[in-house]
Amino acid sequence: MKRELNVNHLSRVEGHGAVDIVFENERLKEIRLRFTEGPRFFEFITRERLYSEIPKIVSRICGICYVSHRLASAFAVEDAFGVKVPREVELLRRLLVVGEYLESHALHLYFLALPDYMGYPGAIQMAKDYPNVVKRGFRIKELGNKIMKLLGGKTVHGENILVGGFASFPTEEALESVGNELRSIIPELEATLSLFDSLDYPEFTSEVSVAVSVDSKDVTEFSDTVSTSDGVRFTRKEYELFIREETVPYTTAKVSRFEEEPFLIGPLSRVNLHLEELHPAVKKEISLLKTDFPSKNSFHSNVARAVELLNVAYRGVEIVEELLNCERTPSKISVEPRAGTGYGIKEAPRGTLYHRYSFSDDGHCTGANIITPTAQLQAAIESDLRNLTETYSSVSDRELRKLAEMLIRAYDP
Amino acid sequence: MKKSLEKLLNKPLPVDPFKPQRAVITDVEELAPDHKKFTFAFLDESLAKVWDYIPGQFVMLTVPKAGEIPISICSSPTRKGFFELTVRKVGRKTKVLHRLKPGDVVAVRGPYGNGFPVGIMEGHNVLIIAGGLGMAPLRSLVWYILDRRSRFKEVYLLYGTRNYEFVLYKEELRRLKEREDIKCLFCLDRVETPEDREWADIEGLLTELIPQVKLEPSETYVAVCGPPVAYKFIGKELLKNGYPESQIFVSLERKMECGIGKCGHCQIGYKFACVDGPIFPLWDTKNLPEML
Amino acid sequence: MDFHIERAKILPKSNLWGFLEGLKGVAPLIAPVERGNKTVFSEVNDISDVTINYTRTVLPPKKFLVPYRRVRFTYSTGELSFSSNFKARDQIIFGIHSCDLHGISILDSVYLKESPDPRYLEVRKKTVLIGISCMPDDYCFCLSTGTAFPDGANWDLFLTDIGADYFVSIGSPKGDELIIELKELFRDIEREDLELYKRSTRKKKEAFRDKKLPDLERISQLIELEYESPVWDEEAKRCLSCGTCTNVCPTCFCYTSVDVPDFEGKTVKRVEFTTSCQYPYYSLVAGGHYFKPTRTARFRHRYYHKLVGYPYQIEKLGCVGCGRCSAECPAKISMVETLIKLRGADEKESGKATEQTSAGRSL
Amino acid sequence: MVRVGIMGLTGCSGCQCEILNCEDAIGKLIGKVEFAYFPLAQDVNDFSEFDILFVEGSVSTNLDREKLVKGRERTKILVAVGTCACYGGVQSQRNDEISLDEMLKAVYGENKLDLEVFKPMPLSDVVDVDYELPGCPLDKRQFVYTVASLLNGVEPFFPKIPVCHECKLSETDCLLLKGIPCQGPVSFSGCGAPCTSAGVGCQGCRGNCDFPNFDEILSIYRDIGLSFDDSVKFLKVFRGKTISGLKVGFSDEKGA
Repeated sequence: MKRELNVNHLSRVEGHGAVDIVFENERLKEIRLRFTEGPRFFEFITRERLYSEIPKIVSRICGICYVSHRLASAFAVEDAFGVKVPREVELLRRLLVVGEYLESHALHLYFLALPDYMGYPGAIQMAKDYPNVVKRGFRIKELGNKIMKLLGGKTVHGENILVGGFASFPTEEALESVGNELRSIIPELEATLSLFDSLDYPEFTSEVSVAVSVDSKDVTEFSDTVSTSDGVRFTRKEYELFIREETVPYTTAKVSRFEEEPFLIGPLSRVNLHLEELHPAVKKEISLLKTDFPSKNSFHSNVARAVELLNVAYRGVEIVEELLNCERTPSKISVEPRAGTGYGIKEAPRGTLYHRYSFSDDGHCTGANIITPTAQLQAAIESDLRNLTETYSSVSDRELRKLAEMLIRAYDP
Repeated sequence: MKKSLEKLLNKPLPVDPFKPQRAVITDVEELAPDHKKFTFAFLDESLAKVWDYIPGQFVMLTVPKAGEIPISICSSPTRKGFFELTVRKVGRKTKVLHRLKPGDVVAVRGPYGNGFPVGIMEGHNVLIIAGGLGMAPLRSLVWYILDRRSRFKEVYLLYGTRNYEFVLYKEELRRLKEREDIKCLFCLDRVETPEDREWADIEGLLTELIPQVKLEPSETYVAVCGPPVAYKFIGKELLKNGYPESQIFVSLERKMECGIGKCGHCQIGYKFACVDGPIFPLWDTKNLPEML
Repeated sequence: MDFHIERAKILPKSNLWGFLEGLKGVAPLIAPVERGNKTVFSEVNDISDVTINYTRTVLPPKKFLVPYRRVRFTYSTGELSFSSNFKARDQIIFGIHSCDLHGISILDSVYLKESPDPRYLEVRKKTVLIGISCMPDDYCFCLSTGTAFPDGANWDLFLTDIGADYFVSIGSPKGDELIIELKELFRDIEREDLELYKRSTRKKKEAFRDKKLPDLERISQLIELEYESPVWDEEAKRCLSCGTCTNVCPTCFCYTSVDVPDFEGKTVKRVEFTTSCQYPYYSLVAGGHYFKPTRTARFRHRYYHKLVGYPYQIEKLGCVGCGRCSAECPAKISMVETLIKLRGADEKESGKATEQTSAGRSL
Repeated sequence: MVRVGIMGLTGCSGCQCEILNCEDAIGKLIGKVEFAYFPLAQDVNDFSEFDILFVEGSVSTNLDREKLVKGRERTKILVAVGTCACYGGVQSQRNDEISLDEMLKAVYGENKLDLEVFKPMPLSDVVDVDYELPGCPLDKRQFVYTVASLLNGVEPFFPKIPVCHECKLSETDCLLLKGIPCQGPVSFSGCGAPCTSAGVGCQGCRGNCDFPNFDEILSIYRDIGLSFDDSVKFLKVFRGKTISGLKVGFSDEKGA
């Protein structure tokens, strides 16, 4: 006998997703995580476009993590043309990432994830009973937005982030004010961390064994290499050799595997891999948590996100300090196109992001490949869902459906 | 020059010309599809007693929440205590106005514009030519003249519109047609239904009615209001029939936003429709190329 | 010495900063400051930001008299009671060039002559205008428009650069009071100063000698008669209808007003925002008819209004020759070029005369 | 209570995020309106009936189309938010250049999808749209103003004036005069010109202003060294189908 459990419209996730859990004779037969988002052909529409247009176009892949797409594509173009940006540009890009994480993680934690654990359909409803909690979420988000607006030009899809740097730099006063606001938001982030640490997460152990992340001590730093929890290291040029993509008919996202296996990326993966490299103040906070890191419980992604929030704020303060003492450079260095291929990797809030572009000698794009975190997570989430269904085989369909949703949300696909 | 500037700056703060007065809707009448006539009374009774205007002038009507619109007054200043506006539902603000009911309060500034030169018209024949919604401001003139009938000589009213359904002020005009002291000639673009046949003197355009008017052109003032496209033809026909162009007055519709020559939207050539108009002698159309 | 002039004083250049500091003590000070490669009028906290030798600001000082977006009224939807919580503040605008002073005098006529706008009047009464002399660049044509020198009395003080000093003309009692307040910074005029002052007028006029200037004699009639000229189409073809020319113009005043209700539906703001005759919607009436349907019609309208409309309405040209519209036009359309083209072959001939006639008018 | 829905089709969710950034407005709206449907923010959603439905994203699959048609049937007012919903979005910039099959092949190879896929199109290609709030993302203030107006039974007013208006009034240097490609003169304002004030040319993300003069802007681009092809591609990024077939000599009769 065949039985199907479906969640046709996953809510409180960005984009459109659906899950089918298929049982046959009471045995789990198949799990399908479907992204039903219409295809947007980014690898195709970037073709024949001038290199300077690429970051702008691919920014539109995601409205929440646009900074990551813009930076990853800028890295790729700069790689192809052999451009090295000055320290000041790099620092501003890192500060931009601070803003992106504050916005994205706060949005996810307070508005998408938290209502599950507090028993509300959404944050709007939750605001009636817990106005201060929701306000705190808004406040963190607001600071993230402010940084992105200041450096990127707009809160969403800021056009100031270009190949070779920025069209213009912020003033020193503006940077100072960002530094002060970052300092003053730290108590709020500590409160966030203890709130998310205190929630009751379902018992769960993921069987996804490999964690992958860009080789840098934290998300605000950029790197050319990737490392995995089983000790493999590879460069951004080799990304497509290690992370293999395939198309499956039931989803518009492509499914990626590492050595034929699902793998974990994202906040939990990053915190697990780089626990020792966190800011000392954050490390101290972690030691006080009831959640133990490294953790194999995928629901702990939420705690990891809160850890990262606090960490980026501390890093942000450092970055601002360095920026204020940094040698003044032109905001954008000139870029000379040449034929070739470039690669860019970056830790987006949801996980590792990869862009590759090839160019003709006059700087027109001749080919592109973009591997998004969502695509790479698909196999891991499916594996976790299978695992979850088996762990919670005795609960009602309704509860199982709810647990599945919460699990998927923890990944913030 | 020096003196005049000093004078400008030394003026005391004037009564705010932008500040409207409240008025209540006392009656709403549906005249034709999308055409309604609203009757208003100022809430300030002392104002209601003294508020005066000239036929052809307009007011700036604040439709609450939607904004201000310029509307020609269609009642006659000879009748005090109320005023009427006929409005076609055509834009975002008039849509909201059409939802209002008796008892609702609006705000009004004005009257603005020059109005028809009724003083000069006195002692002469008057030929009134109305097309479509142009009947609204001219209704004001018609009643002004009829209420002071002895000051004017012969009066003609020519009125043309699409078909009977779109005729405004049906009953009123029917009664006018029976009067001896005004000659009414009506035309319709299309005569199809029995009502159309009963109403129309001819099937056709206003220009075809003009030759039927038995007035001495040099002794006649003409007031025209209708869709701008019609002016060219009506003007030509009037001139052909011998009416002097300095005695033909047309009323022009523009996008008035302030009513007092400050916002610029209603410029016609070098003139402002709101302060120099909206009534212009046909002679001006020669000098204001964008007039028609 | 019996030489004595009360209507003017001398401000040694070394005292200028003291003067600015003094002004700032009297009321909020607005002055030209550098921003990027441009100069803008801005409220100054630190007088060392003030720039004295600038050619033109992006926007004229008009923005401190008529803000580009302003709330005319707020009204309640229930009672329909209209209230304005607008309060004009005292302000001193320093460093206005002659063309812009003339621009303000034109705005004065527009706003105050008939149906005076009480809000403008209030602002204007509380504003002190201090002008400063300048030298022209390639876009300036104030000599043609007769606005190269500060005539009229809509300003309070005017500083003319005469070398080591500023020759400070006093235009109003308010200006006089400022001088008395800061009298230790000034000295009396001597005969030589007056000579230098007169020379400065000549110097500015000489600076125009090699520049292209339009002849504006009988310009109203010319524009009316050339209504059908192909020049309009030629120029308008390049026009982007972007509205820059009117937005930077010191005499443009058109606005649109919109009622903006709040969420509760309890109060409504009547917001006025600056607009431009170059935008198609400007002449669009409900029902969908454009009164200026073509780019040519809109383009020509600006010239028509400036050079025919203003003279009809306020007996002054609506152009003060500041050159902003040409300097800022993304399509590099030049008012001077258009006018020269319109005058056509006759231009060469009458161009010669320009110098004499304008000179006659300006002195 | 006024029933409001916020729905996303094929897009990046950026506009919905921007709506979530309107903290003040959402605070004020709670109690005035019921967010009956807002899957991005809540998991209890009712799609049965709306007074106002905001739709983000382009129509790219049969699921999008079905959802949109149903939404249209069930709402009094339908508002398209964002450039994808208004014009088709960045994903539609090459609609006129190439067939759907080629696009699918380029991205998915020979593999077939379960979904029926079309070339991305704006909502107005499928249903009647009452109001359009373009922008990538939409502008928060315009969203708030639109909601406030509609709640009061008044239509919002958006004259299609060019971005230069807001840019010049904020005293920003004209980028075209500095030789930086900018679409300000041909693009619909309302954003507050954040890009030009940061020194980046306007990218035209809000689509066309009234009667844009493409001939002249192309000739300016040529003067600053952009090839005709690159210029056209630059203009096409956000304009979707509203610009397809752009060639020299293209100009609107009325605005010409």
